[in-house]
Amino acid sequence: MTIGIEHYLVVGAILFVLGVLGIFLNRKNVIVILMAVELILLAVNINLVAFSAFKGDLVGQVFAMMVLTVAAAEAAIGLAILVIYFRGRGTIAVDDVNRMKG
Amino acid sequence: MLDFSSSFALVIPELILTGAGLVLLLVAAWVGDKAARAATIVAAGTLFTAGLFTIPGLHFGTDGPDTYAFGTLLKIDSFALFSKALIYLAGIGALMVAPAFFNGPAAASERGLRAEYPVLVLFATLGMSIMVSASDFMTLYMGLELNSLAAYVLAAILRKDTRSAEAGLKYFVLGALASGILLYGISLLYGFTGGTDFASVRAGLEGELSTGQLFGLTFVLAGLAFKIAAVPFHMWTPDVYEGAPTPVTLFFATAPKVAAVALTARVVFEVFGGQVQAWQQIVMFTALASIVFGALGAIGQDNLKRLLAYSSINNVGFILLGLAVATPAGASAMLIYLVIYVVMSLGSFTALLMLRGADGELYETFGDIAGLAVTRPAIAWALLLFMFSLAGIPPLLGFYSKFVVFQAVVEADLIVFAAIGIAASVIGAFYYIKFVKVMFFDEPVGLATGKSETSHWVLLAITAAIISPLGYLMTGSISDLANKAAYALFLAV
Amino acid sequence: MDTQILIIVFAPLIASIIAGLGNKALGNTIAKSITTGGLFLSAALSWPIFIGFLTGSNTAEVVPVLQWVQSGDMSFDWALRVDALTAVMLVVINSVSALVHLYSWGYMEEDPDQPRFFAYLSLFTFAMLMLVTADNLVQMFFGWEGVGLASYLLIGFWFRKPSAGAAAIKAFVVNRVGDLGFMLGIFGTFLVFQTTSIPEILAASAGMSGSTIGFLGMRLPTMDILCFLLFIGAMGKSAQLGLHTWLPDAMEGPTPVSALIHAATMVTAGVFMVCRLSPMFEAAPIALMIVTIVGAATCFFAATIGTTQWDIKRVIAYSTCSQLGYMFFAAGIGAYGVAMFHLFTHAFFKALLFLGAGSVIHAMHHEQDMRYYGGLRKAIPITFVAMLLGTLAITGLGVYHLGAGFAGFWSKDAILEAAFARGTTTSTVAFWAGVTAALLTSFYSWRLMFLTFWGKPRWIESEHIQHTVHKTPEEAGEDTTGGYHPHESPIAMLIPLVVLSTGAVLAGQVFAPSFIDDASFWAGSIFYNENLIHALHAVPYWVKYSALVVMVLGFIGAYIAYIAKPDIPAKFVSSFGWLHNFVFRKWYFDELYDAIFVKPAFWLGRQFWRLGDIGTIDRFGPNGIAAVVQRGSVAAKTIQSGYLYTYALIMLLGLIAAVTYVLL
Amino acid sequence: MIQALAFYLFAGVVIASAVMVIMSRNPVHSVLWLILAFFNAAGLMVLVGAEFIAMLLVIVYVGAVAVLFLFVVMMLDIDFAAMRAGFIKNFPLGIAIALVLLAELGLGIGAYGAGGVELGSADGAAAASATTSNIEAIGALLYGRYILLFEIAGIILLVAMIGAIVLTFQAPPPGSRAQQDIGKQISRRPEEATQMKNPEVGKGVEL
Amino acid sequence: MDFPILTIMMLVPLAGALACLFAGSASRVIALGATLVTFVLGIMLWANYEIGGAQWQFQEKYELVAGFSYALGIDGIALMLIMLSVFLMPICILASWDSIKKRTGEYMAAFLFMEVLMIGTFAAQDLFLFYIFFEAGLIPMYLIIGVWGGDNRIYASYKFFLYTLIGSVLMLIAMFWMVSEAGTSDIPTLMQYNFPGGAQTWLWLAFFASFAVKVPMWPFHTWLPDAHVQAPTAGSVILAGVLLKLGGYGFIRFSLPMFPDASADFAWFVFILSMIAVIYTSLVALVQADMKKLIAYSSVAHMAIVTVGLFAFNVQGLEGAMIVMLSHGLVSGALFLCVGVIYDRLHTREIERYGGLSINMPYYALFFLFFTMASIGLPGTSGFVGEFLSLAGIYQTSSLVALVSTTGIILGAAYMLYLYRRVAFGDQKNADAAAMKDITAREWIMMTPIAAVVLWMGVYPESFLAPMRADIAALDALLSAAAPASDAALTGGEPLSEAANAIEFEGHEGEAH
Repeated sequence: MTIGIEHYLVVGAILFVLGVLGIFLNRKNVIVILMAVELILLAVNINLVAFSAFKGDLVGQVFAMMVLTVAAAEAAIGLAILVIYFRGRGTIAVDDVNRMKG
Repeated sequence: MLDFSSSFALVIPELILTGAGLVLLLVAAWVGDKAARAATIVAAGTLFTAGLFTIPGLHFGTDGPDTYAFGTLLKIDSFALFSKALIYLAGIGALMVAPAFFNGPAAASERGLRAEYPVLVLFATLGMSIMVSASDFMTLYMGLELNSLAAYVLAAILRKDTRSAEAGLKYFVLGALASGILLYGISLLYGFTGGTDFASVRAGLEGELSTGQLFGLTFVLAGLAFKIAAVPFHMWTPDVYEGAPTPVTLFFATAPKVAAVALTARVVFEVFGGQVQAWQQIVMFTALASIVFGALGAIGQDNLKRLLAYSSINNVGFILLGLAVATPAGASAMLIYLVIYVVMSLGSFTALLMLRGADGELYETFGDIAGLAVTRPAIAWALLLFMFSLAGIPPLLGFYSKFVVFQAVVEADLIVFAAIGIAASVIGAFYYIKFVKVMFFDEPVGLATGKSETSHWVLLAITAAIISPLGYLMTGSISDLANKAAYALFLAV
Repeated sequence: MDTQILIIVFAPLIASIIAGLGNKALGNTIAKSITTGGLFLSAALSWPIFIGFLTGSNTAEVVPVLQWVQSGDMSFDWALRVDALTAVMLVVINSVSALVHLYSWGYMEEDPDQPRFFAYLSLFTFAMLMLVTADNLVQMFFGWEGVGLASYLLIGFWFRKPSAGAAAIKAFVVNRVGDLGFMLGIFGTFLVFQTTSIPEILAASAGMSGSTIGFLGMRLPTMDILCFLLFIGAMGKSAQLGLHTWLPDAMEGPTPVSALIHAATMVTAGVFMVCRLSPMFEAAPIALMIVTIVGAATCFFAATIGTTQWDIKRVIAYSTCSQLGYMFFAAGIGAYGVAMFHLFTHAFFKALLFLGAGSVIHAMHHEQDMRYYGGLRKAIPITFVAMLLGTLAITGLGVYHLGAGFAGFWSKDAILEAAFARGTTTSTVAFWAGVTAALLTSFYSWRLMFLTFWGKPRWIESEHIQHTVHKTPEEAGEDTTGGYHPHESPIAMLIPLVVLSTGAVLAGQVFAPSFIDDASFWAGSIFYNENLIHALHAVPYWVKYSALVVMVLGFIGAYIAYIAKPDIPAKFVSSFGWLHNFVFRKWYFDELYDAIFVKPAFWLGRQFWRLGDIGTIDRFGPNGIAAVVQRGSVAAKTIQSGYLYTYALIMLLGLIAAVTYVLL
Repeated sequence: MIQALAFYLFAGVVIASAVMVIMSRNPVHSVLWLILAFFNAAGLMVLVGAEFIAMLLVIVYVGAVAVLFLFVVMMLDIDFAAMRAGFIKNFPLGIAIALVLLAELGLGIGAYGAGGVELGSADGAAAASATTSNIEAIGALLYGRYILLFEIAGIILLVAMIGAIVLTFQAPPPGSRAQQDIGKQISRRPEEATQMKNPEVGKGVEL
Repeated sequence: MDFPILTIMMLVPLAGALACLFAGSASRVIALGATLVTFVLGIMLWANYEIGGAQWQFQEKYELVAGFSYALGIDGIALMLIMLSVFLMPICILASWDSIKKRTGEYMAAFLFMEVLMIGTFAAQDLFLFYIFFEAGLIPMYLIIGVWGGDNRIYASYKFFLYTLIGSVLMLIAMFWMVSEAGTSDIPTLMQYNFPGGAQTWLWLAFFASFAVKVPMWPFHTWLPDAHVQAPTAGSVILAGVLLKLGGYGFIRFSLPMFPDASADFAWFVFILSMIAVIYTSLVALVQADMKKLIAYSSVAHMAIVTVGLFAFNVQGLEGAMIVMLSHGLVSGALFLCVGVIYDRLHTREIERYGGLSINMPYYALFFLFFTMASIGLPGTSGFVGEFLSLAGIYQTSSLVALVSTTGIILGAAYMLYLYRRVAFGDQKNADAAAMKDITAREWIMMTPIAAVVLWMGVYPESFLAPMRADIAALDALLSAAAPASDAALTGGEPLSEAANAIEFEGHEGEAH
């Protein structure tokens, strides 16, 4: 039994869906949502790396590096926003983030 | 190997922006917020200078020189330059209105202008600049993220204001989700075609599309749709527009929209151009849905910024309609629409910014602007122009934008879509005329009596003059440039 | 003759404009003088023309005035046509109008709005003259509508009275029903002949008989349908059965108006039209049959009602209606000259009767109910004599073998004889209807005379009189006059009475040979059926005397009922209540029309408005769409819940939808 | 075979820990699960021969990002006890939708039942070479062909930095001890900082 | 024509409008001056119009940027409608002289803008230029109703705006298609262009959507009563006087010449709607308690006569429809002025509040009566000429339609006279109404010219028909090929040698020779 590209893709897909689920099913707190975002990016990275490896070029891996970089930057900004939000509202429960609607 | 000298020559605007951004960053770090106003002015000047460098290339059209820079990462054709010029103009607008907003009398301690504001705007603009030039999915992604990250911060920049923070949070979370979707799509395209640069992806998409390719295409479009705020990826827009500080909202409503649309156009034509049937229906549906939902959502609004947010969704629908036509005429119409839309948005948000009380508080609901025609007639008349223009009533320039779009749609024999779209535009007219109704028909409440800054007046006057029928004088050159840009876009097709 | 006819026609118009716009600025006397002067001028100029035709020295002539409309093949101008038929009408109109103007000096003495009244009268005369001088159907229609307008204005002259306003509208609207037919007739005529010029149409008519034309999806004989449509117009204007309801109500107007418009001139326009278009009608046998039947029916129907009414003017109005019926059935059987002759004589004696009645009303302080008259013979002798002569004229007193009679004798007998002589089923029916009507005419005419001039005064019962003498009947006690002393009318009113009396006595005697027997007098201006005229003179004697016999019978009946045994009418009413009621309520026409036209129109209007416009069109149209949009807006706002997870969910759903779409 | 076992091990753990990331009640636990997921993902990458990326994943994510998360979680001082647990009420619907998406992805990408996956052609210019190591090849690409991206990445990080500072940095109130004027501090001379006093005996010094 | 008179005619009010915006109360004088100058220019235009000359005169054409061309030019039809507009405009300004007290400058500016747009609409020779002018009129009218209107002005202005907008946007789509098919947006060229049959149907429907709302035809008429009732007097005058004519003008300029086959196919559709309109709206008018509403409904009925005339496919119908439009523009405008006169005094449009006005306002009553009579088509007034020709035209196509449409003259008389009776006749029910003064000099100046023109048009319509004759003839020539079959066709018969009575009389025993 060989492990083909499809195996990696399926892992990527599962992670992706889990990440998405984490965003819209979660109402505990926003931090978990940020982590779910990281999961999505991880899924992408797995895809990219797998493709890169199975195709035999390195573009995917370079891309994965970029994604990693951006993911770090995103995490920083996301957490910064989260912090100021918490300072202002004293909560990070997802259910409370609805001052604006309609 | 890369020819850096020619590459750098092509990206002078970006270099200028980067340099100025870094310098201003240092100034901000060193001098602090005292330099904010000066930094803003410098930043605006920088954008203007950068804009000047786009002008020579605007006329290239299909005759321009080879325009790739940094290998195949960037493509500086007249389409990109057209979009950049527009983005810079919008950026200048966002910078012009900022000092007066943040330094309003009542707001001094709460929300003074930060020296980092112009820096962030510059970097966001840089990101957009890269986006519209992107010729590789990696460049695309990086430009997009550069822009997005700066935008998340800008949305939340009034950190004491919980609405601003909430706007930033929502924008961030959903933006991250969207970029995840986009990335996932890109990864599929990369895997199932020849690479990440547009040319190889396009080459890989020849013939019958495999499921993976189709998925990649769909995910990419969905990710881009978020940036454009097209239905059903528009949900963030009203909240973010409402929560963000108005100059930032103005910025969001204009520059990133241009960048995202231009980027999308480039992707669908240069990458998916051979597979029009695969995306045309989706884009068309999205366009019509945007028109309808934007209009429906706007009708019930009381907050003017929120209303304009829905209005932008509605307008994006028309822009996408031009895109969905998939002809050079459609692309050109889309660009013309963008130009006029940017002017209208600049104008209407500026007018909103000018509605301040004597002690500087902002007014942004319908109740506040009742009878504005009596208390602030100049603003009211300008808003009247903008609203009728947004509704597409001739002879205002907004009519021309719809005109070219629908002309392109009809010429492509998509008459049914044209009919649906134009009928839905009537729903849109409903809330635009409500605006006029409140300002002109209702009894004055006399709240917004504060004086307005000169910079605001200037911007209002310029945009109003353009939107008035006088604007038709420049439609000739605009459509000429738009045609060239559109043809440049279709060069690859 | 050119200038003459221009002056005749336009003098009243100019006078009317001056008096109307000058109004109070000019003052009563000047306004009255100008209009009356204008009319006498017209009358004076009309007689020579008429005499010219009588003597055969004048020939038909057209005086163009101004181009009117030129549209494609359709073209018609303002032009004045003078021929024998017109000449007859000119003298009738101008003479009666001039006299009525004069009469009104007295009758309207106390009215505050005299200039307006005289302006209207002159305006009417102008319109009537335009009608009779028309060279094309459209100008005729102009006059037709113009007299309608003047009639409307004059009926509504006392506009403060609600009944006057209502009567005015009724007159106009009912006439418009007729006009609908007239207009369609003109359209059809144009369609068939490609012209509206009367001479051209008449010339081409004979050639069209036997052809058919589409109408409302049916194929109908061309000339019959055209003539029928035109005849509907005539029915409206001449108050024929079905469209007659406005005429009695029109008595709301001042009495001189009734005399001029609703007796002598305007109402005869229909007869004039049929005669003017007689060659056309001659090509339309079915239409002629309809004309005969309608005429005969009206003649009988109106006469029955006349026998029961109490209002003196209404009696005369129904009498007018009935006499018009005579004219129509005369025309219907082809005796156009006879019809015109009756029109001519009728103008004199009917104007006389009305003006006489006006004089009575004037004397009785605007009381019009005959039940409150009585014994007026001595109080107003000149009026009495005039009325008596008028009654004799209308009832047609005359003896064939003496070769002498009042005006009505000559014309009405000729009609009856022609009807008999014509010999068809319809004409025979018309003959008998005419004879019956003559009986009734005699009865109600004498009834009017007896009630008004004979018997004891019953004046105190009248509210008008009570107001004048400030007494109630109880206070007056035995004195049924209430101490009221009627006075003879002023001289301005008496002169017309005298002049018209002369006409009523002599008009028949003098002009019968020309009108009935002389084809050269008409000179082709009407269809002249020589055979019929010959046959008319050859009818049996019993026919010739039938009118006289029924006249006498009517007189006797009236004498018995109102002089000899005054309790008979009450007995009749109590035993034949239903019949009396039926006739007294005018065969329930007003009630019927109210129930089937007026009320449903308002009801429908309300339904269309409330259920149609508001309840359906607006509700499901603009408001419905607005509501749908509103609902959509609420839904859109609901979806925009403000929660991150909703937004993410929607995005995901969009994604899935797109993915599913491309998969499929 | 070992490779397959390793794959299933890593894949299983990565998925399980991802589930725990989003299911766990305590955000601190979530972060820890996230770290585990990253480790195993790195393992997966090692399996396909992308050692450098795997390393980077561990260093960047585990070393920086996850710690940042932990840091923030702690800093925000959230009352975990009061934290509402559970999911939104239409949980089953959400799950169903996610499953649909997953099924579609699995069917589409994995191309199960429709033959094997056909990848696109490789980008020859960026081909992995047998003679150079993974890290070397990536380096060559990164600093050559993709130098622009590298620069942009730098700016992105800069923006992230600016953003984080702009948003979270709270200038201390004026006059507080944290209000430093660095220039002043640096340019301070001993003459300004010290004062020669010669106090008399028994008397204090007035500063 | 070297002197760009059409452009000047638009520039004068435009300059006036801009001046008014800043002039405050002096704007009345400016507006009056501007409209009068425009009117004088209009007279020059008419005087210089060469009857029987080129079909399109006073042409100006500049290729504008962006695919539009600024092409102006008029034929006789447009000339007449332009004259109507410039004639009514000074009267509107006068009508607003005292009654508009707030924001006078803006009000006058809105009216002057309106005038620019109306002239532009009638003079435009470019399809899109026409659309721009056509549609732009919504803005000033929306403001006029909304700012200076009655109590329920918001609803009315919204309804007016959105209703007309949705109608016209569909037309725009059709225009795009036409231009892309024919390769030009030049109206005269398009009038000669043969569009394929199948496409004509859709194009016709799209144009119909716009014009039917504008005319308005039943059942698209419900915006009109609301708009009229709420609009200020002068607004109603312009609305009824000119804006409704845009619909008719649209039919005659676009639908008929450009899509003759489709027009013929849909003729019966138009007829049916028109027939319903005549009866339905007339009956509705009968029961109205609000004067303006009544007149508004009567407008719908009158405009139905226009549509039957237009689709009669013959010269009489077309010319009649044009004259009805001109006449209705004058007469209903004047009737709204009449309502305005007493509204200014008593501030109510309730019919019941008035009565017996003939007593204290005799000259007012006279004018009101005159216009009432003109409205019901009394011969000698303009209304008759138009209705007569129009109905004569339709009779040649269908006697049924003619019959039903002609009932309009009965119902019209009924509701108008009923109105007049309740307002001018009867007793003075209301002390306030009884105390009202007769019309002032200003009101004389407003009404007399209209009355004069109504009479002129009624007695000598040639002045108005002559300029249009050649254009109508050209249109008729274009249409005649497509004309629907007439149901009134004549079949020949055997002509009788003698008259009816003469034949049957033969052999009667009374024969005496």
